[in-house]
Amino acid sequence: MESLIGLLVGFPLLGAAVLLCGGKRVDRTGHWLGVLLAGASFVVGAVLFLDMLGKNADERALHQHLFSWVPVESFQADVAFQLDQLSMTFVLLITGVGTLIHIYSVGYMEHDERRRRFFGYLNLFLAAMLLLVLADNYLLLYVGWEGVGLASYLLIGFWQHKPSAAVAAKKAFIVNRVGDAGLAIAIFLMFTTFGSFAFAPVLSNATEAGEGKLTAIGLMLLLAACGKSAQVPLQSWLGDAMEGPTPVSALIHAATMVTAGVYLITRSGAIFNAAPDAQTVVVVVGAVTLLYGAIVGCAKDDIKKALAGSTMSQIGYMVLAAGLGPIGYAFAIMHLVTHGFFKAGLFLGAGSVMHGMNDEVDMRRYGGLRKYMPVTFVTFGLGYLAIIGFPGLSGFFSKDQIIEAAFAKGGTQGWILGAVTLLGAAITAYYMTRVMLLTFFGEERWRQKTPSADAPSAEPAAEVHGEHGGPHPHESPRSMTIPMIVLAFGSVFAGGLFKVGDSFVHWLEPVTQFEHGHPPVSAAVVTGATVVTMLVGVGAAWLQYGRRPVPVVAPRGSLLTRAARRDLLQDDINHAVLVKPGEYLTRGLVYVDSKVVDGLVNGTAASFGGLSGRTRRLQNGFVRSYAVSMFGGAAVLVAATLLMRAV
Amino acid sequence: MSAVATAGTVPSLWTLAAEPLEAPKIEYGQLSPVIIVLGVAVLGILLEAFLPRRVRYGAQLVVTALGLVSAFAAVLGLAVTGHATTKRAVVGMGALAVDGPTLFLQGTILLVGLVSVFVFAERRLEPKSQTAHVDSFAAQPAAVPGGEGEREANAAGWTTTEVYPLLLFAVGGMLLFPAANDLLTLFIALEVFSLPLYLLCALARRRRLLSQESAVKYFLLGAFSSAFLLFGAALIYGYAGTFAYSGIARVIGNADRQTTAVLAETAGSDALLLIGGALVVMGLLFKVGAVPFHMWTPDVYQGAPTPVTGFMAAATKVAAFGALLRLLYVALEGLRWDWRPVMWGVAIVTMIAGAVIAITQTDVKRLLAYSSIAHAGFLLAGVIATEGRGVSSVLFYLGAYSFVTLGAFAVITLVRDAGGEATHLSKWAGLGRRSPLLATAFSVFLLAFAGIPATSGFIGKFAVFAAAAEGGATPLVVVGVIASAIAAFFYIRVMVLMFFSEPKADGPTVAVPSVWTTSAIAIGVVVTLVLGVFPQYFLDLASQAGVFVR
Amino acid sequence: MSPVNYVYLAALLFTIGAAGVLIRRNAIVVFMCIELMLNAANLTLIAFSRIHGNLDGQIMAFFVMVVAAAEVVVGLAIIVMMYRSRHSASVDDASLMKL
Amino acid sequence: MSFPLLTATAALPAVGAIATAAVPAARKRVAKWVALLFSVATLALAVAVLVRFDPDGERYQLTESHSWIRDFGVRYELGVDGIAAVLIALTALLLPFIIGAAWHDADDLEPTRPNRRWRPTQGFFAMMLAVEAMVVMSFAATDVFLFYVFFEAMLIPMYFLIGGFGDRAHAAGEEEAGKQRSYAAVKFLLYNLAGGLIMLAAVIGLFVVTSDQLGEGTYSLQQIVQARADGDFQLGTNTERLLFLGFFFAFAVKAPLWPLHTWLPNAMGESTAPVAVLITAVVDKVGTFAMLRFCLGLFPEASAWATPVVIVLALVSILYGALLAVGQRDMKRLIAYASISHFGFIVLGIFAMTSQGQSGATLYMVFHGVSTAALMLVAGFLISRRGSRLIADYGGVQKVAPVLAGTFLVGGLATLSLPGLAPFISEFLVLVGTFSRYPVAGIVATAGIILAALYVLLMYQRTMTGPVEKSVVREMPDLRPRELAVVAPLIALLIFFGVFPQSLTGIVNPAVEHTMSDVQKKDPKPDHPVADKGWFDYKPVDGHAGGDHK
Repeated sequence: MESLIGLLVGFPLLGAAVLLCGGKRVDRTGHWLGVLLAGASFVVGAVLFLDMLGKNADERALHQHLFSWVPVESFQADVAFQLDQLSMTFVLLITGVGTLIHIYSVGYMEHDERRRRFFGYLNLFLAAMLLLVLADNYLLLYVGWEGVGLASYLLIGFWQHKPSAAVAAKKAFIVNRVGDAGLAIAIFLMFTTFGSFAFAPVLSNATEAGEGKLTAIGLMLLLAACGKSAQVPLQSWLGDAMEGPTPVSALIHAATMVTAGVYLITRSGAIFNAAPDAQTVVVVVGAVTLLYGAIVGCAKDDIKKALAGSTMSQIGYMVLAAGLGPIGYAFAIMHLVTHGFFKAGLFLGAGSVMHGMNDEVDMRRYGGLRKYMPVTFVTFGLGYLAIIGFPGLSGFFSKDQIIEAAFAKGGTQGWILGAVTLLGAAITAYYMTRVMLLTFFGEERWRQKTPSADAPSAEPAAEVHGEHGGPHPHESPRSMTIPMIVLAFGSVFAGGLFKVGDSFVHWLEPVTQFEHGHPPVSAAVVTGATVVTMLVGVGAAWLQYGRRPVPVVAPRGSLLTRAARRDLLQDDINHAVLVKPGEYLTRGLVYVDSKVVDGLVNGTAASFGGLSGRTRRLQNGFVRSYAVSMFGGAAVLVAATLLMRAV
Repeated sequence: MSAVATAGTVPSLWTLAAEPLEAPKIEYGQLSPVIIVLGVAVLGILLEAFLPRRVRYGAQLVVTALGLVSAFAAVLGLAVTGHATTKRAVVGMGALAVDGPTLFLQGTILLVGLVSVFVFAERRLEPKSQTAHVDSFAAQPAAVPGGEGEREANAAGWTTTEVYPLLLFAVGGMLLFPAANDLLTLFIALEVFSLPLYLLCALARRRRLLSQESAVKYFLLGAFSSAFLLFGAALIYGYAGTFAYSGIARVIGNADRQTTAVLAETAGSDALLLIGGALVVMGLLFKVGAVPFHMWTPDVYQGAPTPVTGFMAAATKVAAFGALLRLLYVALEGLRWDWRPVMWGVAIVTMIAGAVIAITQTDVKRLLAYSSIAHAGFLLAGVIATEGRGVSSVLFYLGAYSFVTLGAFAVITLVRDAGGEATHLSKWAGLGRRSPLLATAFSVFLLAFAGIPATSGFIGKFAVFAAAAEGGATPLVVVGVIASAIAAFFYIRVMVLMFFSEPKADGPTVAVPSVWTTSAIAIGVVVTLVLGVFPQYFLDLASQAGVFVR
Repeated sequence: MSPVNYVYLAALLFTIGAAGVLIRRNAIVVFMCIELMLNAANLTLIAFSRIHGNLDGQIMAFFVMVVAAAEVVVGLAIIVMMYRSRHSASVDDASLMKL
Repeated sequence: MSFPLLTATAALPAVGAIATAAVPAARKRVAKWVALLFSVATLALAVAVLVRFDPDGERYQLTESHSWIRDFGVRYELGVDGIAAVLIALTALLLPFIIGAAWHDADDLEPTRPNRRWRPTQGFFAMMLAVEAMVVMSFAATDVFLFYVFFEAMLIPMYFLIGGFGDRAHAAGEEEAGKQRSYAAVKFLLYNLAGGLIMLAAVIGLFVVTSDQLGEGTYSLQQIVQARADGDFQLGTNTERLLFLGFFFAFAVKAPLWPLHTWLPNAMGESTAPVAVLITAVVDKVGTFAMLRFCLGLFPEASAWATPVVIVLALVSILYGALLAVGQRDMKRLIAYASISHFGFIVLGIFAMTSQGQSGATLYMVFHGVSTAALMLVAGFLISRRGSRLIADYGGVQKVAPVLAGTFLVGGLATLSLPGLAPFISEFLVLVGTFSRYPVAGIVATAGIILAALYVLLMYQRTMTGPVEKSVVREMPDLRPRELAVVAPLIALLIFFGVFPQSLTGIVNPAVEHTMSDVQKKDPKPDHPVADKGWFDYKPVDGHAGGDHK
């Protein structure tokens, strides 16, 4: 069985290699090859899963050592895989959702002349992501970690001819690099502390190291997680990443890659458990991001950016849960999985809407689409209900557990966290209802002619089609709707399935450990409060957008709204704090380099030149002055000789 | 006189006759190189007097070359028979020393002279006059520049074939110079090689005013410096009572205190010795072109006919350093602690000044003049080092340097425009594109000057600096290295001009030389590279030759 | 009179000669000053020869005279040549080459 | 006496240089093929060196030893340890690609028009091979003097390669370009020459101290190290430090280390891309290599003494180079500053004095060579299409030349050390090695990887993405087969070594252990080692060929 693990990574990697190096020869069949290999990987994953189910809980972990990778004295890095329950969960999520999105992309990217390349990048992503979750040591994880970053970079910037896409891609990579640096430093710390950075030895001996060291490692890991999972303060790239094709947003920036941070924290649970200070910081980051993303999501008119805010917020939930320690790890992962289903479904739905609306993304120009896109409406609606935590759907179960765990943290902290998560749930309900209403209900605003400027990020294609007048909404082709339907099933049932008999928690327990949290109030009260806050959010949104006509051009809005539209000024802050000073520094250094450092060198040369120019004037051509020099020289020579003797 | 004492009578012709006069013993064998060269020089004068004008060139060339070759053969013979090592001796009644340094330097000088003859003999460069090919020397030196006489002489295709005997006389003097073992011979040898050089400087065919000016300057300053040298010699004589190096060394070493009361009295005053020594050394420093006695160098190098400049730059330096070494190590060894610090100062100033002033030069010949000053500084660093390694390093350096110099000046003779040689640097722009071979050859010489590995210059510099460092003169080495770095700048500048600048439309042409200059340049390149890559044999030679007879 | 005084005189003569070289412009005069320096050296030699009681110095003096004569031959030739080209015997006029 | 493989490896390109230069001027194609053939044959020999090298054998293998210049204690001593063997292989590996990429760089200008301008194609390729020969010799020499000779001599052909052959077109006009180019060449040469001359002083100093202490001067690295181990050879603290500084200065110029780096952007910016690769990927490696072999090997205590300062300089280089790369508008200068940053990493790894740091630094030399070659050569192809080096003159290239853009991206990603590509391995090792001894330095250096992402992606974004200009479409054919043939193998290598660096670490590690024992340093121990704790499949430290664990 172990030998199959390699295939998990191998299939998509092969696909990427063939598609990217194959050239025009594979243009015609390339996308199906991509789908096939993603599917093959899923099948392998499923086989391994079934095999794993057949074993005892303690014997489920598989390990495969391929070869020694970088051996330098005590630094021993191996290429080795570890497939335990946690990895398995991710493998199924990644390959499953990944395959669906591959299928979806066949239709979505049909008219793109670079479709082959797109599938190559998607396969590359799958390979890297699988490597990330299968690695048995932090260095190999790092490879996957940056590999998914690369795939994300390539896919965000897939439409490179758009400067905004290229800039967004670069931004994503660089912000992620900050996180990566954190991961690198964490690995250095592990190496100097334990002499190893493989999961097993480090995690099983974590408690031996001092708390200071562990806190440092934990914080560095958190930094890495912040970068990859778009948590405050490294959140700024995710919104811009929506420049990528929608399937990418669904797969990478909603379902899988962005949750890698949660994986990292959960995987490193042993370290965080022994470093309470680091845990506190994790919780704070999660809580802040939760609210941050939610607030941003409320203000965006771009459907994908609204969903991106939502993603950020939901990952905030997961990070928060992971920061709670053993009482939260399992729920973090559970929410991660359910979120993977419903958020991917939502994004695919959004993509379907855009597909039918000439790539229009401004929700204020949608409205009343439910008639035109019934399948999309239904699947999107189920995803919507799941995310707001409508009782019975998967989001309800997973989110409720996190809120309970937050209360169970205990003390003031517990109350604050509980309040924050509840508030988040309310806001989630609000903005998702807003999206739903703006898109599928109300009047058909896309029929209105608007003299005002185009929506901020209309894609070029829209202009081309736009010449024929307004859009003609229509349902998407089968290849796109089927994945949406499948994901909708996941959104509806996954949570319940996991909840039944706490099966998911028990499944993960051998890896993450589990403690039952005890909230200060009974679980039923918490659940009730959750439902109530959710309903409040929905109601508020209905009052604002359901009852009244929605203006096509966004009103100016309050200060908070305007700030939220600008992502709560994240870019302005980054610009003022980092980019501008950086630019000045760079410009200054360029000046210093040419004028001071090089100037010193050139100045030395020039000063010799000047000295030379002055000295050579002594050579004035007159014999008599030459004779004077000789006479003087003789005198000096004599005097010096005598003086030497005198001294 | 013992005869007087025994006979007790007034000496008369008879008594002198009765006592057979002991003829001075002259070791003709050991002196043969000098004798051959001077003899051939005299022969050359005779040829000049009796041969018709049109055959003089050929005859002179053959005779001169033969003379130099046979003198070199004589040197070789002496060296092979052990006169450089086991049989080193003081000959000619103490006037000359035939030992390692002498033979090594004599051999070098003779080879330099021979190669110089090749360059002298070049007749392809100047436009052909009506009747004959002409060389770089004035048709009629006595004629007023631009006057009727010059025009006629030019038209007649005359040349100054006297340059060959003059060259030989100079070579003869130079052979004596490093061998001189007393101050008298030193002075005479100095004059013997200087006077012909003064004349040679004045003999350029083109730019005669400059040529004459250079002769005047060289002559006046040369005579001025030899007056100092002579006065210094007189003072040393006053101190020691003898001109012989060995005698001086003995007096300095207090060995002769008891000989005469007078001597004891004068020898008690070291001032005479110190002043005299300083003045003699100054006279030699003038010849090697050390700062501040260097000022003649650029002007004379620039004004003199380029073949002469090449000869002078190479051979004078060899001869003068030889003389300086012998003086310092044989005669003034006892004053080592007095002259060393002073020489330190001179060496440092010379290295730095030569390198720095050269940076802004715009004339190739002046540039090389300053470069030669800087090299004099490097050589002085070797002089200051101990005997043995120091001396042999200087010997090697001189051998290496002289061929580089000869080659470089030979190249300069080839770059010409309507006005003769185009020595202004701006005219060398793009030479590498027009004539890559020539530019490459010149680059080899420049790189050797700069001391880049794989050239003789590097090995020489290394030898000298290593000797200096071993002798405890580390600061000198550091200064030398810095000066080398500065000096590299202007060598590179010339290379940049040649290879990377666009050729000027009215730029000079590279004359196609005859086999003479070609072979001179080729010899220069070959020697430079061979000494750079396989130096061991020559280093062995130099180190065997590094011991003076006392 | 002590022969040492001749040495002082010679030093004086030498200095006068050197000063002449430095000061005078006419090439002939400059040359004569150099001759004066040579003669000062001669005087020194002879004085020391007397002091030491050997003949070396005197012999040297003879050589110096010969050399001086040779120098005159060469020197005058050069100076006359210069004079004919420039119609001036001033050494300051011979300053085409500089820097 | 076995076959002198190292001499052959160095001599073959030298012979190739002569053969290439000897091809008649009109047969340019022949000359190119000759050069390529020789470079490929050299690669075969270099592979033979790698194959013959036994990682677990003696420290120096394939040794050759002959007397060369006895007077200076100089021997022709060659030998490779793992580090040198790998670097020789790198040199030999890159040359065919460099030659292939430079195929048309030295063709005649405007060959069809009447004002055709001849260029010395033969010379261009001959000099490349000459550089290769000298670099191989520098890596193979275990005699300090021998090393120095080639270290210095390689400047000359490099100088002509930089100054003589620029990009075909230049925005600032041809004359201005020529000026810039010769400025760059002169700067390169003077900088390096100055460094080399200062090293010369130290080389001389080494001779003096060895002859003082060992009775006979020697430059043999093995002999000196052995003598020190036996206690026969001990340097005074100050002497050792001064000598170290002399050596280090030259290497720091060559490497180049801040603040001695300013020649590199000029040199790389003005020369053609293949020559720029030759500079940064091949020639500069000699500097860092020499730090490892000579600075640490000869002067361990002084190296330890200087470590804090060197580490700071390396850190400054990393950040400063990266920041300046961000600020560049010219893509070749950008790559040059990126290289400065990378050289900072290499020096950091060397002076961290840990196994990981030094192995990492060695691998870094190799991988940086390959990655920069890939990036720079593609940049060169790009520039050759448009005739501009300015980033702002491009845009949207990705659309019309996807393969070019793709290879450019891979080169860029290698430059920013993306995991999976070779440079990641080395950079990570350097950082880990540094961190384990100097945590703060490790963290500061890690900031460099963020900046690397910034400058690489910024350049990619500005040149390759965005809307397509009409003029770009016309001028931008995608990579031609020759160009692809040059780049593709490099990319394959980057991927291969990213996955199987073990193929090199096995060779390099033992050599690093020797160096570590030279400097008498041991890796810092982890605070809570888990090595002996055991877990179900944790491997003990010693083995590096682990099997399949269940």
